[in-house]
Amino acid sequence: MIEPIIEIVDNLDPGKVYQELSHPKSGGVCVFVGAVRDSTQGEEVVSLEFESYQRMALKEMRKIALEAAEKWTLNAVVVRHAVGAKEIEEPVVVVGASAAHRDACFQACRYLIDTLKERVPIWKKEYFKNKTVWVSAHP
Amino acid sequence: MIEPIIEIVDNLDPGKVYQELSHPKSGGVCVFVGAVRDSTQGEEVVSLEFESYQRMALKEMRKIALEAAEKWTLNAVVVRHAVGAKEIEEPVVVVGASAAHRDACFQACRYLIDTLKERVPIWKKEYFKNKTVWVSAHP
Amino acid sequence: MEVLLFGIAKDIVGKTLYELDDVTDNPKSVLELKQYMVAQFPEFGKLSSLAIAVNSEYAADDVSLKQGDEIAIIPPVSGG
Amino acid sequence: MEVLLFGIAKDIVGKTLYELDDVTDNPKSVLELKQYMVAQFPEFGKLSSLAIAVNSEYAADDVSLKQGDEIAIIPPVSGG
Repeated sequence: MIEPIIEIVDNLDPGKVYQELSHPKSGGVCVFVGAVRDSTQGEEVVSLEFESYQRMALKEMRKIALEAAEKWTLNAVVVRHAVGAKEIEEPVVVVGASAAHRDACFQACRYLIDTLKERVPIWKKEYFKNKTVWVSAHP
Repeated sequence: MIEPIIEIVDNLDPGKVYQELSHPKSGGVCVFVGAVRDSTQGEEVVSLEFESYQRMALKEMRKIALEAAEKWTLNAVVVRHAVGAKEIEEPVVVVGASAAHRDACFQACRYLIDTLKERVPIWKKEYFKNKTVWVSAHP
Repeated sequence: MEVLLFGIAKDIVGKTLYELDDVTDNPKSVLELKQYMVAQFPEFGKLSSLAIAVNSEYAADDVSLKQGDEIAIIPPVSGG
Repeated sequence: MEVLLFGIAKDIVGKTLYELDDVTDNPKSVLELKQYMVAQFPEFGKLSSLAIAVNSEYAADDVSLKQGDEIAIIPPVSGG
């Protein structure tokens, strides 16, 4: 059983994730980086803020990473999320999977980000010029 | 039309690709890094060597990048391959796509590496203890 | 009983920790706590979803609440 | 006519550039060049595939070869 790298941080450095995922048995590494876009449904976003229930978020992130590691026989896995205020273009989440072959690392990486978005208790508040919105809160 | 980043290099630095793909209109960046595995079908690999028909390889890489950029409305795209002698765990190829949403960047990234492997005139020679093999040369 | 509040739940209640009176309020299960919170703060009824975590794990409606449990309201998540 | 050789093609022929005599060999199309190379070096017939590039683009069998074209043998690729 591999030990996943799980972190909630104030500032993300996507550049260092490749070193963390490099492994002599891995032919493929797939990384997804989520960043702050300058607009949502055509409306200009000024900035974002992320808040987490940290203890639970780390637990859920670890569960998701271990599920992926087992399902796709990963050699390394990273799930790292940023919290606090974020500006346009700043990275907010980095997930990555390292596996013998590319099919496995692509599928695992997709699973990591999709499942993180469904389950991990982290909340995003979007600041527009005249309002703020907790994303996904209302139907 | 965006201008893709296309390169054939002696040494790859996967860590810098995120900066190249960062864009204010991108909510998602997906990167694939291919590296040298320590074995192929159970046999221990000592090292690898990559050779390219450089002029044509750059042309094909650019075509593939532009196809992906158009199909998935990418904000940035990188296709970079290494040539020369490579040791175990060294990165040999980095492809990445930057798009508004994650579906697009995942699909584009997968297309980039799959199509590169089909079409780009680059050849890999595997060195085992007692033989060398040009990969895929024979059925 | 104390309930941790995050995201829009914190805005609805106006603080990060909500205290229930164990004698008068007394929700015995996750379902009862949800019903209590919606009754006190109707805005909770308008959310896309409402989950409760007990000891930092998602808890189904029939889970009992015990003295000393860490309880949190989990409004719709939006990480990533 | 000169033909560029890469990967296993280079190993089969034993050099990186193969020169054909335009008068005696004289392949006029991609197909004729392939047939000529397989006849000269039967190992080419054993490869998974054999492609020809003309002016650094993949060329179909019916493409004509002209004086001054950059011609290359493309054995099965294996990048990535």
